[in-house]
Amino acid sequence: MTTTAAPLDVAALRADFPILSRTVRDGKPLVYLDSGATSQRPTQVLDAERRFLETSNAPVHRGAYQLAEEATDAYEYARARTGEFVGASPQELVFTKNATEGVNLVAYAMSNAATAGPEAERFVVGPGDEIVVTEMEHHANLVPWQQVCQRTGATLRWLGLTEDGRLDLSDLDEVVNERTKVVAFVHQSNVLGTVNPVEPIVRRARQVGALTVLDACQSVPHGPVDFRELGVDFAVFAPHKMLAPSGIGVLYGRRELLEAMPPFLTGGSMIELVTMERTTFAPPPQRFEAGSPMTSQAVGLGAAVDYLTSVGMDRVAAHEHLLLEAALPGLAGIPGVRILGPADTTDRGATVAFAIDGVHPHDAGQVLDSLGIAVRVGHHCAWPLHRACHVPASIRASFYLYNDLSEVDALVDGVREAQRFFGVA
Amino acid sequence: MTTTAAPLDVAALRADFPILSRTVRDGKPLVYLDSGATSQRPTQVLDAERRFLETSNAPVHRGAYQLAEEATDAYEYARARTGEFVGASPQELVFTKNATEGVNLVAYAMSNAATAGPEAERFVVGPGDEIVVTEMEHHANLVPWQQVCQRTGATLRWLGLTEDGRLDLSDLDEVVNERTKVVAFVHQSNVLGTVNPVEPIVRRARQVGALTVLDACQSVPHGPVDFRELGVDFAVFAPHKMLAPSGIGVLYGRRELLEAMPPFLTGGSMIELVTMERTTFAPPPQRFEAGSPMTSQAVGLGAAVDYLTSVGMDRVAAHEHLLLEAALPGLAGIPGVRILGPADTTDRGATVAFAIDGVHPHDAGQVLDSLGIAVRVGHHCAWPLHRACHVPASIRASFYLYNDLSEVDALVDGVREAQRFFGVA
Amino acid sequence: MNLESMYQEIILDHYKNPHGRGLREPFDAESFQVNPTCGDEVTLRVKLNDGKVADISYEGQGCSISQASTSVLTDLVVGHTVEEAFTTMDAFVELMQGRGQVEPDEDVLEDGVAFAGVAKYPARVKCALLGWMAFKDAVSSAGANGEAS
Amino acid sequence: MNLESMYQEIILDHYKNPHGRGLREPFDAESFQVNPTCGDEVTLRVKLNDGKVADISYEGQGCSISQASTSVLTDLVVGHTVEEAFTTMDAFVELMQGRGQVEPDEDVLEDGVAFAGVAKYPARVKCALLGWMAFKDAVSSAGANGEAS
Ligand SMILES: Cc1ncc(COP(=O)(O)O)c(C=O)c1O
Ligand SMILES: Cc1ncc(COP(=O)(O)O)c(C=O)c1O
Repeated sequence: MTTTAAPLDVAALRADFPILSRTVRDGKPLVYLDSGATSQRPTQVLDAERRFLETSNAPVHRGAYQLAEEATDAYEYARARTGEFVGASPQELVFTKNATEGVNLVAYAMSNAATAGPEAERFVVGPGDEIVVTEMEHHANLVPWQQVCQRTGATLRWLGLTEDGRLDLSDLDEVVNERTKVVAFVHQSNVLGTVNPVEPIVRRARQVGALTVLDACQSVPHGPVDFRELGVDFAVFAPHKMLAPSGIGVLYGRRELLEAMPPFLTGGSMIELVTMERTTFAPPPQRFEAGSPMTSQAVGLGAAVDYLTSVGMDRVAAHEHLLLEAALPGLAGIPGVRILGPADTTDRGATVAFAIDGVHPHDAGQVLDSLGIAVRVGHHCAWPLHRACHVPASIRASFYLYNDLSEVDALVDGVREAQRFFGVA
Repeated sequence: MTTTAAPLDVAALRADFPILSRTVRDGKPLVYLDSGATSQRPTQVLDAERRFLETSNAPVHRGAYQLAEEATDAYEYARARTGEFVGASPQELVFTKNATEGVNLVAYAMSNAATAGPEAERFVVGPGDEIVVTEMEHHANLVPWQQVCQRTGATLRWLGLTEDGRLDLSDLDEVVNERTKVVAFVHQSNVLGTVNPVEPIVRRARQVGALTVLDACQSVPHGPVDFRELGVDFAVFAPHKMLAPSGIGVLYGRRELLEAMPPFLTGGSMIELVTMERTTFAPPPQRFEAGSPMTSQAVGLGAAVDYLTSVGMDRVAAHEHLLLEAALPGLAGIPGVRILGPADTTDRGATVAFAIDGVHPHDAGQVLDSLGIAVRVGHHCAWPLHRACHVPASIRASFYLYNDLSEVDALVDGVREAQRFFGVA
Repeated sequence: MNLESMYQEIILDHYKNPHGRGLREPFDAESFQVNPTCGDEVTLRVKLNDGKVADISYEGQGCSISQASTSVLTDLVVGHTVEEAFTTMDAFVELMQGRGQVEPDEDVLEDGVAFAGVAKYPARVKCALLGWMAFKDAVSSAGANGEAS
Repeated sequence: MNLESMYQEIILDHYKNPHGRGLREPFDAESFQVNPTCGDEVTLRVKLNDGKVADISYEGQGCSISQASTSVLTDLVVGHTVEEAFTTMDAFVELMQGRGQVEPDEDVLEDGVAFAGVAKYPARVKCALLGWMAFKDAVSSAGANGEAS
């Protein structure tokens, strides 16, 4: 965590986000604390997408006329910029519709490998093989692996949690073993905020020859991330959580793996030769981008990367750490509030989930909403994690670069108001 | 084809499309004749998407605060409007990333059915079963079925073409038989313009208990289409070809089928109950919409449907027919030009693919591009069709509601210029 | 926003002192329902007798809205014929899906009219209907089970 | 746009009168390459001799650019060592991928300099490189085949 970076001028930055100046529920200023679900978009991103659509919109990689050249350039520029942002070469980035599709792409490539010829053999999984996840996964990095197991007969195993909401690595060497084919794990938990240590997991996976899949949905938007440096085989992240449009996701795959991997979605633009009898496929990343792509969305992603880069990811991380250092004690200091996840701020992102004794999360969320505060309530697509924490659901506040300390205060006050309203304080 | 509708005021309508007033290649006015690949977007659609992002952007179906309510409403309104547009109830429409994903969704549901439990049994295919396509399919409605066959051991068969570029139904009863599980076919060919008769194919498929999948990518944008009336089981179409954003596709499925079908992509938002061991799934359409959806893109689709509805699909069809009636004889009248597809204008959309003796399509396209005319050259993702037509590639002009007769003339003149430039006229 | 318009006294009373809570024997059918977005759940049993709802018993976890509406449900349907219960249910569902545009009939819905404010919050409608969906499901299973009495 | 800047006389000449066209024996390796967007294809054979490119023969279908560049290829590499040929290829690839910003060296590329204009049209670069990719692939197979001579 770099804390030496110059602090963000949040007020200036907020002016880039039109939605942040709106009011809700009879004139309450919007306090948007659900960026972990989806972020807001700055004018720069909206403008880039619109400019593209008003001047260069055309089919990508298919047309030979000027608009099509421009569109293709814009699309591939976005890929290249995004690659630089996360330490990947353009050929290693596949555009999907969301991060969820990215995980499914790898999962299906593995269950398709059985019938995809000798090149794909290293991806085959079956009875006796094991796939390892963790108990803190988002459903997006859990259910697709359950499904691979169901399709192929492989077995799902998982790493558990410690009492303080971190990954329990004490049995890493047992859970990840010679039978393990894949280790899929989250970089930063979307509920606990926990930042997981990538290095020991990657090291162990390599020892046993297992592939690693990193769910970087909650890390890439919030600080510097370099996939090559992390040494993972695959990673996914979600542009809509980092100021970019919805409708696009990113899958990173090490080049030699993508090259050997069988396709997932098939159709136009991903082929090499097609006859009625048989089809061969293009090299990656095209092989994995069937059909008309999310063109203007990629352009928007490029603009979001430019925006974040110009702010500086170190500074984003430092700013969010500042908010965390206020929010964590602020909430933990309220009697009857229980924080899910680490109580200290080391290796922890600015996402704080909590439960309030005697107030159901839905009801607490309603009180916060009435005050203009948008938080998420429920299990946040991490149901097993909540079960492991012995709560059915929680309230989650997730901060981003456009949030400020006054919003932390508003949250803390709002929680007290919820307690008051339901007569538990 | 309704020809009594009031003609379109194309000049007024073009003012809604900012890109159409740009110039290319040293000041040539843009003549955009590649709407078959992707259409341009009117200001109304761009504004609707932007307004949503500046006021109501939030996670859909996950949040309980005001923004999230608004976002969910906007997303579901778009589904309902789109349903009305194509004769479907909202629960019968699944938003995918493109039409290609829609076909893959059905194809994968079928190969997943084997391990998905008793409810899914009717979708199981395997050795001895047959899947029927046609020789005029876009790769999007061919390759996924080849892949199902590869995964399951089923056999792919197909209906061929007649000399004049229509579907050869003479052996329909033989090709579609008791072994047939699926008949997947295109409504309007993206190369030949041919509009296929849906009724006899659906009738035969029902006789033998096969499911029908209609590729409506080139029909829904260009005239009134009602899936319920057509009686197909599934259909896909591509919003970006009908004035809407890229990054979204639509799959239609009859309710009882979607209800029985196993999921495809898995992850957040499509679940019912999740434990580490096992997951159950939500009812359709949510079951098929894993992960964060293409929210603003759906809003844009709703606006495109509103736009097209206010123009009137009858009038769109009539206008395009007018263009076809000029383009077809105009091009066919040039010595050395050979039209692919029907020579007459009955049951034929305003897409005209052709070859020029002695001028390769790429070279012809380059000449047209130098004149500002954007056409597609190549096999247009229909390689087997081109093989059946005995040409390696073709030039394709595809018209839409914003094209006018002067653009037909420009095309015809441009083709002559290409012949002159390459010394074949 | 007026928080009190959603959380009427009646709702908070039912929440704090739910009627008929607890799982009881005998019963003809049981239904488990869950709200997939928040994990709220209810297990609900019905005992039918001679075409009438003889007893409803339930257990579950959830927000004030889901708990209170299940409590109100028991008041509204126990002792009534299945047909009457379904009429009441239809009225309640219509009210909840009415986006605040439907005028509730107090003669039919009694304490249920207190949920009119909830109908303005679409994300909470599922909460209010959770117990009712369980009731519907259980009754239909009980029917299928041949209404053992 | 200046059509003539792409379609230089030299290109049109090679297109109309391609050098070395036709498939010949003997050969050490053959490569089939296709441009997936337009279906253009080339089948190209190389015969190596003593580290030199002894012959190139080819057949295919394609646009003027792909046909002419394959014709120019034969002029540029036949009779040269594989190493020289690869140096020439690198220069040609650099020119084509240079977006019109690379100044071609006529000493190295000879007639190949005529393709400088094509480099401004990214969609056509693949056409210009089709034959060269086949050449590269065939030579590497010939190497793998142990350069039978
Ligand atoms: C007939 C037809 N089918 C399928 C597709 C694929 O649509 P998309 O690329 O949006 O997935 C297209 C267009 O590319 C098409 O014209
Ligand atoms: C940790 C994590 N993984 C995966 C996802 C899924 O991302 P998406 O919904 O964009 O597919 C999310 C967000 O929803 C997330 O927070």
